[in-house]
Amino acid sequence: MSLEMTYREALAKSIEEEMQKNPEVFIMGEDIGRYQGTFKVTRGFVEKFGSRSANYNYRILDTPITECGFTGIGIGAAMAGLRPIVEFMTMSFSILALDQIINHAAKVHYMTNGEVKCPIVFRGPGGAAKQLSAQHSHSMDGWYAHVPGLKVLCPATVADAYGMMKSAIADDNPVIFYENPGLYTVKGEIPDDINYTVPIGKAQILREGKDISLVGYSRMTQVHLAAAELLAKDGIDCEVVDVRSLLPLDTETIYNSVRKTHRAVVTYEDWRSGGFGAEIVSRIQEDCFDDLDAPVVRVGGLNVPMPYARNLELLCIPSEEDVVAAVHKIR
Amino acid sequence: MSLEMTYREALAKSIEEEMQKNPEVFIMGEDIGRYQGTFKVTRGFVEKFGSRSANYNYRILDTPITECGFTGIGIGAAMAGLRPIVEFMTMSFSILALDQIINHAAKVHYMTNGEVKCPIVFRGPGGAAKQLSAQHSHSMDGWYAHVPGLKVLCPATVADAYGMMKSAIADDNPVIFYENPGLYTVKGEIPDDINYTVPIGKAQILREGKDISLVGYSRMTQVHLAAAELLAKDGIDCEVVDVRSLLPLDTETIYNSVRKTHRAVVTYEDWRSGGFGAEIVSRIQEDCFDDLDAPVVRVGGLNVPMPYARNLELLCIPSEEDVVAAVHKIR
Amino acid sequence: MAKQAEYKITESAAELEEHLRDMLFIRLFEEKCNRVYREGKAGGYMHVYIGMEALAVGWMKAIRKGEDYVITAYRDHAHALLLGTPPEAVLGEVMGRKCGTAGGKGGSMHIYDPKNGFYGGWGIVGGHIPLGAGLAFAARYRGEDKVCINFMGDGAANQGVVFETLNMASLYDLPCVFVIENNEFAMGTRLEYHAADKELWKRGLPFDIRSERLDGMDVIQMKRQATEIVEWCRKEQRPAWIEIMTYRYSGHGAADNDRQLYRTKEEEELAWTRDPIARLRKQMTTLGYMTDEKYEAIEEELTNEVERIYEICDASPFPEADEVYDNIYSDMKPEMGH
Amino acid sequence: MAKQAEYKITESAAELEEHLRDMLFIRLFEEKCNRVYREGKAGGYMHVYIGMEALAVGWMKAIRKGEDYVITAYRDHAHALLLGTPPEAVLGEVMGRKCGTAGGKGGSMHIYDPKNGFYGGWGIVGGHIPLGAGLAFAARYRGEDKVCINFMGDGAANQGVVFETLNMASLYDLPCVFVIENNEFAMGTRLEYHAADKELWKRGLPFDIRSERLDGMDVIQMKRQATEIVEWCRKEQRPAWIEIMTYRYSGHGAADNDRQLYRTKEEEELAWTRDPIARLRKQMTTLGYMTDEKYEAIEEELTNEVERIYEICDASPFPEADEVYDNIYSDMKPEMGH
Ligand SMILES: Cc1ncc(C[n+]2csc(CCOP(=O)(O)OP(=O)(O)O)c2C)c(N)n1
Ligand SMILES: Cc1ncc(C[n+]2csc(CCOP(=O)(O)OP(=O)(O)O)c2C)c(N)n1
Ligand SMILES: [Mg+2]
Ligand SMILES: [Mg+2]
Repeated sequence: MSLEMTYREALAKSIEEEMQKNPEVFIMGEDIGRYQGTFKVTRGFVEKFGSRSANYNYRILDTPITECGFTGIGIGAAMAGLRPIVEFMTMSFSILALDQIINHAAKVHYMTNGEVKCPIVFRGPGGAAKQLSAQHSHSMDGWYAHVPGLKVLCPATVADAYGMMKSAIADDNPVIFYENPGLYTVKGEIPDDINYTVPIGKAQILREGKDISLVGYSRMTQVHLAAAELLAKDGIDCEVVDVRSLLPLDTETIYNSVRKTHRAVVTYEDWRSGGFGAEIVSRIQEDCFDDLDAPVVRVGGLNVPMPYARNLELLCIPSEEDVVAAVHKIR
Repeated sequence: MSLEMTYREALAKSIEEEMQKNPEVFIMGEDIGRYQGTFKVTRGFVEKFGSRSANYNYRILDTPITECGFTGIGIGAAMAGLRPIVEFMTMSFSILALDQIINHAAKVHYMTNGEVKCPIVFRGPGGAAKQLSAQHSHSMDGWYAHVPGLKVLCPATVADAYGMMKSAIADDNPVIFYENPGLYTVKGEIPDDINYTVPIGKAQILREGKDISLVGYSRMTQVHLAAAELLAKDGIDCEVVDVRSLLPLDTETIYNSVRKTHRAVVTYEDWRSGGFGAEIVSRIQEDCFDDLDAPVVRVGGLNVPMPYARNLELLCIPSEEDVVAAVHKIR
Repeated sequence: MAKQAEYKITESAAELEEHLRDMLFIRLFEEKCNRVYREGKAGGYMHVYIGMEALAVGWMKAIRKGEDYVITAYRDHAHALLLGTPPEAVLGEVMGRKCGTAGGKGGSMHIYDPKNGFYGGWGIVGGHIPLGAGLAFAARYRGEDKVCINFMGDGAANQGVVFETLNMASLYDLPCVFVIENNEFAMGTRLEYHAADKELWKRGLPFDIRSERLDGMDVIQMKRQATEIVEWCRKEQRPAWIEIMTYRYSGHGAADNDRQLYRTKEEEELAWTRDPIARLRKQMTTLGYMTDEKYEAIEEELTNEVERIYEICDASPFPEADEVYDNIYSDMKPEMGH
Repeated sequence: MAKQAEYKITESAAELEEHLRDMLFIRLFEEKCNRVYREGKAGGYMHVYIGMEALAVGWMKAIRKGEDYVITAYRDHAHALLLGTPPEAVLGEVMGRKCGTAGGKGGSMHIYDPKNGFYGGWGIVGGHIPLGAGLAFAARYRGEDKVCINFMGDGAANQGVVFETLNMASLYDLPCVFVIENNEFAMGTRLEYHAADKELWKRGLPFDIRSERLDGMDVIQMKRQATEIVEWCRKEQRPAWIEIMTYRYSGHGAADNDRQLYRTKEEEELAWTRDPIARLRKQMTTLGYMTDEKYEAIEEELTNEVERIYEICDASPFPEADEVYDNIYSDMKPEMGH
């Protein structure tokens, strides 16, 4: 049995179910309560989980615009064993909370030599939405995936949004849960099983192919699927590797694909230079050197602050055509 | 004519000379005045540039411990045309100011379509010093080098510390000037020329060799020089490429070396996974694929929060031996 | 709420008419922006100033235009217009066109006009506050006679960097006026839910900073009080922290189309009784400076003016593809390509 | 400076002796740490509590040990010792040994002992303040009867996140006592050069938080006042913001060996007249609870105790190489190797 819904709905359902199951799970963030969330993931939550006189009941905690402070409060609560979900209105704003995330959440387990756990999920839309311009369009996935102590999840499908959120909430470590705003309205199916989880650290093959591996995550996986369709018309049979989890990174699945196809394109929305795709490329070329018939080619976002005008914005974000062009470079 | 001095002294001399030349250059940071700076780069500055009654004269500005705020004040001053040098007591603390640096300094020129310049230098020790443990040992070079709008300089030699600081202060864009604490006591020579500059965006070959290219920056270049000595005894002739500037990145010099040696090791102190070395590797393998006789091998810091105990700390930081081992993997 | 003061109007009819025209122009301009957005000719996040006009008009008349520094967040059209930025450059930017202040690359949230003293136009809530102090620092450093007016919202007044900046503005004696545009809401969050004490003006006190709360719905008083504070700041070379009570009649941004989530229709109606434009119109009418006919004529004139501006913008092209790499650096381009 | 209060001592001789022993033990322990550092057996940044003993002793006696939460920055040895962390685990950590609280991986700045309610031990100035509020939040969320004592330095009290946290602590009614250990210096920066108004206690007022300044050089008063505040906080479920005036006799950290850069010898000598240990000793002597012989005997006993602890630590091995990957995650290791 399965249910059809959007990525947004799958997230909401997953979070709500986990909150129903476990009273120690709660969600906090700016305008997530009365206002229902800027991207409306928490629509209806206040009605379901009750409210407190002045502020909402703590299970749905509206916060002031103080990312650093409320993130720290979430982390402290997690150190005491609660399981907070911290929503960033956009991941761009998590920059203000970076010190809390990478210096406190990610390190407390190490610095206490394992005595304090920090089971917390940081989630929100990351990357470009539509014309939000230079300060609101950051991809933060690569930065987070660089930090030992964090886990970083970037689901591309509706089922994964549902199942990986459950895994993230169940995890005893800080998890970055990355939702590209372009995915919220994507439709798909989820299993009708409130205990459904997707294991953290496993990539998946979303389309098998023999000619080239398209390696990506989050919305770029959807772009890869579309590019694969286009390329199929040219007779190029693409294998679409959905990385899903950047940290830990399932290199085995990636390598197995490359060992089969001997060619790879790695795509990410973040600025091309220094983005996490570079890490994936480095590992492939280091560990699969003799399997490669061509260099691994990257497709990344243009190295520019995101411009406002829609025509320029579209230029900046990797598209199917960019992927097709990259494939043609090496095939 | 040349003068011998330490890296620290070369920095101090460079900054002082530029402050003497141009009254619009000033320096700000925590404890840089009366206390002379934690790493003593600004020793004696207060005496030279005078003092104000309560706080120091604005040319030497002691700030409260509010990295985000004082960095923003520096950026605002730069927007008005002053040329601030912002010292971070360690680059680790610049994490608290990241929003100011990457969202404000790095973008104002773009968002104003060129009308506002932001001539500012952010400097300080980055990477591990000695047993400063998990929260004080961050390498931030890769994160900054990922951000369009910034320039990122990582001088490895005394002459470069001197000349690149002058270039950084003269630059009309925000510049990250990265000083590894392990370099401060390194000795070397600088030209006796107060107008000496080192162009931004040019790598250099510090040792010519034909067998393998050792590509690195900052203190890792010194590690490469030492490793090259060791390897010479084994009959392996290393070329040491000192990248110096991560953004802009002089790929030509790197590629030319790799095209000659056909092999490369890329070393950086930052956490190996997702560090900037991955970008260098990705570019080499993409653009020099046919020149490579072996995969490009990386040597990076261990992917762990920096431990306190000295024996563990030393394990984490790439050493000559690690570089030698990496070379032996592919040679 | 600051209670409405009794006072004698000494301003000339011409001056009052200018206030009225400025406010009305902003109102009409912003209404047009909302329409343009609904028609899909603007995108992203766009925030209008409807209801708050008296505030910006009062302050912008209190400063030395083109000399003093002004900086604000993303709700920035009014400040630019009042400082003398050509309206077609503002609307052009909102529409992402070449004729915009940033050639279409900035958008509504990022309007700048440094030649007229306007330093933006910033999207990170609270992020520009230290920048404004930095502008004031530069003035002080150089011994110039400039002040900086540093606007922020009530929600922004919670951000930590604001307090850090207050401390340093006081320590370094910066000529900076921090102006809180307290419109009672931070997006969908009412003041009392985001601020532990609703009297935000008190937050300057522990930093030994002149701190006040004023009414921002009365343009005459606003201008008088702003003038006094700006000149005090210029003379004393000290910061001030001023909370101004106002209200935003529209949604938070053009994308906020369910205001009932966080406030009632009744509340909005009540707030409309404080409309700064209606208030000045009434004051002028009482004094015999304004008639209905005259008001309607002005309104028509300005409406036509806004339409004319819109036509200019709509005829302006979008930026060219290769401009995407321009002006990231002053002297080079970044690594290009995907 | 809070002036020294007159009061009648009602505490028993035994209780006072315990205060004295606690303070003296910290003093001797910290002096040993300084020697250990100078001998190269500890490294990095290490900060001792000499001069501030009455503060931590007073507060740690005011709480329910093992139930209430305690959190502080890097100047953390005293808090741990008073909460019941074995001294050899504290010194062992300072020396980077296996017997340390974090097996040598944390160091002096990162002492933790959650079983005794101690949550660190943090190196980013101001960074732990919201964490402490989060611990209090958890207590409140679960309806537990716990409070959190959230210590910070005077320099830390400028960090923006502290103000953000105060606002939320008040908004959410968190049982959290913020305690400023105002030792008059942030590293080499004197209070008046880093704080626009030296009365830091005022900073809680605009958030509708109980705010006070107290003397931290008098252990008897400190304990009484702390007890009252902690119980108020527990009962009212409201935060408090308490500034405690103290002084650090030593350098900022063991690496700070030129205090003359920022203060005079005379100033230090004057401060020594306020020494909390000498003060209590005098009070006890006046009451007939203490003699010189007895004091010296206690001192010798504790000195020997510290030496014994040191021997244990010095015999403890450094952590093993493969431990470097342990406990980064609760359930996996990171990508390994260089
Ligand atoms: C750091 C940050 N967090 C969140 C946002 C999203 N956001 C934009 S405006 C806004 C509300 C700000 O309210 P206020 O400061 O009162 O200004 P107003 O919009 O009322 O003028 C929010 C939450 C942002 N832009 N930046
Ligand atoms: C964010 C950050 N900035 C700077 C430092 C360096 N630093 C460590 S302690 C310190 C002084 C703190 O003074 P205070 O808060 O008064 O505490 P005290 O040391 O006096 O106990 C500084 C500047 C740091 N650790 N973290
Ligand atoms: Mg508001
Ligand atoms: Mg202090």
